[in-house]
Amino acid sequence: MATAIIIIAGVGLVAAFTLALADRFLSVKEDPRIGMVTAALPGANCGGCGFPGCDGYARALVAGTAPNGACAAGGDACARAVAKILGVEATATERRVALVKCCGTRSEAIRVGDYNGICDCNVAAATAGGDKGCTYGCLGYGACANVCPKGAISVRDGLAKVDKRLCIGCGKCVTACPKRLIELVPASATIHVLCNNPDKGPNVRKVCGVGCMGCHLCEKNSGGKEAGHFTFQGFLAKVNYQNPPDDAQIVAKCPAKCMAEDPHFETGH
Amino acid sequence: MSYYLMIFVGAVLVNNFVLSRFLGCCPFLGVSKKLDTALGMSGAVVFVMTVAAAVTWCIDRWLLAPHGLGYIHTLAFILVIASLVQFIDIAMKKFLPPLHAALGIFLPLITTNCAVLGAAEINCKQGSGFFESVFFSFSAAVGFGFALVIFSGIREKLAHADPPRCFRGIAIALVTGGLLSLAFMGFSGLVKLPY
Amino acid sequence: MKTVKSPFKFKGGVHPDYNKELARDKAIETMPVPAELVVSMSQHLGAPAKCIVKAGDFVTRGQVVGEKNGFISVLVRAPADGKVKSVEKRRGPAGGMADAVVIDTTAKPEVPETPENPGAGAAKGGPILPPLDWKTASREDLLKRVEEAGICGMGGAGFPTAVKLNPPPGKRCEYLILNGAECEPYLTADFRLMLERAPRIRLGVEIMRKILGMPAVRIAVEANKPEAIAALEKAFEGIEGNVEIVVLPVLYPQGSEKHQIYATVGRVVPEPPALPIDVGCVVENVGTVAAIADAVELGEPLLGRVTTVSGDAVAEPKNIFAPSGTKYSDLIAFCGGTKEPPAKVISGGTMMGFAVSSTDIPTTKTTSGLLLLTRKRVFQYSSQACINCGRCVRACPMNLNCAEISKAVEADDIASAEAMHVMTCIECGACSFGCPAYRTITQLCRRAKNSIRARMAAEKAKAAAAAKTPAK
Amino acid sequence: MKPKETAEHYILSSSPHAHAKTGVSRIMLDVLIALLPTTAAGVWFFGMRAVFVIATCVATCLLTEALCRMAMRRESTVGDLSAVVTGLLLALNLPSGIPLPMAAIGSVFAIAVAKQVFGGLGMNPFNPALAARAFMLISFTGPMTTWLKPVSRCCGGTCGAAPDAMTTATPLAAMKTMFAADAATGATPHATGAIPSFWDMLIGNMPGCIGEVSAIALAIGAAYLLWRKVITWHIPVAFIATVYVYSLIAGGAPAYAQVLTGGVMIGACFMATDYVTSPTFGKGKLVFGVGCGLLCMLIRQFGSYPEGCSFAILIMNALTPLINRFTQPKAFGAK
Repeated sequence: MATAIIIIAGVGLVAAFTLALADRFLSVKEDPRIGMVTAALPGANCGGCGFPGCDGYARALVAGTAPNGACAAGGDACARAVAKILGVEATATERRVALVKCCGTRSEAIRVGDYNGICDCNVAAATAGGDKGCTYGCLGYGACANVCPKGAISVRDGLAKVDKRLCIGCGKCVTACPKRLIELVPASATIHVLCNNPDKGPNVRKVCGVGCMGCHLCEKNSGGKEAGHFTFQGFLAKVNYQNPPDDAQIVAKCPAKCMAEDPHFETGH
Repeated sequence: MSYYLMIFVGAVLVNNFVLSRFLGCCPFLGVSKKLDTALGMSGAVVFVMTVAAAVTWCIDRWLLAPHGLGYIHTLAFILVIASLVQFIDIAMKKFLPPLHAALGIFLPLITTNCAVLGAAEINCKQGSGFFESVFFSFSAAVGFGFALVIFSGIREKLAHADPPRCFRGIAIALVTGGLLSLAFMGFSGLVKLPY
Repeated sequence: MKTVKSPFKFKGGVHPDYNKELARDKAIETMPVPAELVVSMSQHLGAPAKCIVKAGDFVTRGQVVGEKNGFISVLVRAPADGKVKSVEKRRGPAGGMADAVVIDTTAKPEVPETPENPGAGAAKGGPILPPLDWKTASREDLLKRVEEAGICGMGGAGFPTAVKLNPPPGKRCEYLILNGAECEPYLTADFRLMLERAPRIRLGVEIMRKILGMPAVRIAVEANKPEAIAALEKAFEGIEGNVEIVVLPVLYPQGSEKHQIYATVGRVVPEPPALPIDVGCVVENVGTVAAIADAVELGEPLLGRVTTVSGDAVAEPKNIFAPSGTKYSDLIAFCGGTKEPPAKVISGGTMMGFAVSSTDIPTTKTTSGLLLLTRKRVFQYSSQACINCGRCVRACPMNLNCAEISKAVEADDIASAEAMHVMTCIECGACSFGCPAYRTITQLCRRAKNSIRARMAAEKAKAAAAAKTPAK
Repeated sequence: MKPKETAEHYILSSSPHAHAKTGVSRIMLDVLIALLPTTAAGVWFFGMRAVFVIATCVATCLLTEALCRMAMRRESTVGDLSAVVTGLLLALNLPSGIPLPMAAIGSVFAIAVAKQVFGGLGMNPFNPALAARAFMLISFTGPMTTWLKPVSRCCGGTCGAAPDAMTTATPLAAMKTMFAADAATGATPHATGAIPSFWDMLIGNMPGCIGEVSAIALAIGAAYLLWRKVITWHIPVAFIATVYVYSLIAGGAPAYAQVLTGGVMIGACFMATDYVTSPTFGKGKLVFGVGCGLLCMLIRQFGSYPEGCSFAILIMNALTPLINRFTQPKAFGAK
């Protein structure tokens, strides 16, 4: 019995000693801050910062080649934590979420054909421009939902919808959309124009029942041009997110019904 | 020569460590998603198992057996293998950085690979000689790698499959592993050896 | 000059129903100018032309309405006299939106020709560009004429011909290959052209040879067009130099540039971004060659082309010479309308053409055909699982592992699709054609290519931005 | 509200717009047609008993397929006939004396465990019929290796007659011992009666599984599949040639006997050529065929099972993804 204990203990000691020596003399130096920063990041590996995963961003942060605050998922808290580790000032970031700027559901937007192919917006868009009459509108084949690392986008009634609570603002959907109709907007903004068609009113009406006609009523109702809540591109109203409107009345007064108050969709996760 | 060939065939095909002895299932399921990682893991296992067999043989023969302590060899082997893997990890990082980059992430996983311990145990039980032990462990590791590589090929294919929701992931991998084991039963009796 | 059988056979290929008998015996008819023309600025590959007219302007036949906008670009001329109704974004056959000049050809000029509005007067008759004598004209003059005439490849892709005929320094054209394969089902436009205008093609070949520095010429024609081969043999009789008519076996996609090069001279074009000129070859469609002859000898720029209107829904299939910008509905009306309601309208052939959502779309310089198919000719794609039968990989002329690529793309694994060389896919459709599971293999390849291209463009933009802002 | 549509409303799809119009069900139908001769031969030699086994397997497979798809809430795939093919192939690989409940259990295993849990046709890494056979061989070793003698036709046996209840050893078991006893006895194996005559082996008058006995019927089926371009020559030729060459080298029973007995013919022509579980490319198919042949003969010579054909194919099924990976041809123009 005693021999057994002695031998096991001896083997253990020798092993421990060897490992300790190895750690002391053979170890390879690595900046300890990399591990600390990685721990401070959310660990979603969404790639929204442009680096391969959180570890990659952490290495770049420590190396000083990346700006702090690029992590939309972690938000302010994360940026502050990272700044504390790195000893630099944090730049404030407002949480941003994706917004699909189209409200042409199956019952409102005109379909010009029967699409028969793979469920992917990019391919559908390359097939005669897609089956939607409006060439600017959401095709509803979920290219954005496919790339969303958080599963925050789902397609309902032929339209992609974003779950605001799940969205981390990584912006992958923005580049995935062949129609470029997804925009990152401040999470605090509540009033949005859900149309992306800059054509003249009659042309928009031809293809969609809820398209923006550029009537400027929203601008008038929100205090006129001076108030600066809206900008216009062609015949399309755009919310100025630097100075977003907050009067819900203008949504109700929109004759085209292309505006909405907080259209973000909640999947009930 | 033919004796060693028999050991090899026995350990790789007939009594495959994973598919027949069901040892080392954790890395078998864990590191088989991609062929590249499976190859890396196989390389690491072959390396560690061969070295571990040599070390444990020495411990058993010269430290435990003389004192009649055969009954604690499991305890001793776990200790030795765990430290050995750690040591190899550190040493490899220092002296062979490219090899460490390729195998490094798998080394900590091997610490708890029961296949390493299993090989040592079997050697111990068989009371085989040094070279025999080392060669058997090497063969067993090759068998482990063989199964792992085959399995990773199938799993790469399964990654594009569309099983029912409840079978996704590990569940379908286990079913596949079971079927693979079923297929390997065809080799039974191919070599008539205790191994 | 001699006629030879194709010495090289590429791997793969399929045999679709050709259905060429519908229109192969119909002589080319010239269509009267329709009341409205929609002249797209994007009729070619590369940057769309820059529109230089505005609504209300009067244009004359041959007047430049769109200027070349970049190196890989082609100018656009008005195909007929008329008044510009509007300049607006119009959907093209592939679905992309491009500026288009809508011309009302019934409007007579109201304003006299002024220095501010040149060419506002009615067509003066006579040639649009001064005719050139190709024998005495310099190479540069001929090249300039090809550019001025707005000629692009008329086989389908629409690559600017002037760019193709002017190889970059250090690269020499050893073979000029004329693509008369017309392997697409239904289409007979090139066949009729070879049959009826073979002497034009010979003239075009002589001009192109001069531009390219006297390369050897190979005229590739599929074996199912014996009349065309006979016509070409007659027209090319007595031509000096190394000229051969290569009779290709009937196999789709024999008309693919890379495969034609292989079938005629046995050279293999490497992976993209390599071009045929990298192996010393220039491939031009027979229609393009005839257009070059017209542009040089007659001073007639490329204003229209032969389009096959066919399919089982068309009352009378025809080969029509129509001005570029003719709406599909006008073409169909010229063919006597439809006898059955079409379920699918295709711009181009059935293997590589584009399904369109409306007949309001205009023809372009590359519209080789317009097919109207009834429901019984249309099949539905499905998302059934691949059964790994290997028909697609056997059919793939590029030797790709289509089955695995399609599965990878379905699982959003674009990286492994890229590793399987999906970028070399020529989208010929041979894989989808034979797939017993009716899978959308070609679409999936296209999807992978699109996202790889998008990623490459993003990387390039990133690199450019990084190069601009010096590292701190 | 009904979706709004324009007056002009066409089908929009990406090219190509033409199709060869050969569907999966047509291919499966071709396989069934090709299996007809050997099915008929099996019924001829093993009587009504064979009909019951075949009916049980096919019906159970179809039912399991339908139920699985229902449970998975996916569209039914009964119509693609793949379940019928699996059921028939499994039945043809069973001895005629197998108790019907066992045949049913095997069929459920084939469809549910070896196919549908992976997501259905096209996803399964192992041939369902073979996986089920291997499963049954291990689970019901006794009934699976009890062979009934074929009904003696020359004695006026009718189709309804019960098969000869006498159990017997297959030629395979006899041949296994011949590897060892090679050349020791001077007598030819036919003369000693250990294995049937060449003619009997060719037409199938010997004990064995229902569908594997008649080499001629199988060859007719394979020729049909080749003519219909359903299969390519690579796997059958490589498989059979390997078995033949191996047995020439290894000695023992005559090489043609190794080819004509057991599951080699049905395995090479119908089981190994299963699209889903065999390599895609010609070169890979050759490797696959040679591997099947080698493993089959290794198990026949050294293994504890008399027949290694199904195990050999199963193991090669497992290797198929790797074979595919390493036999991928070079893209046209790729370096």
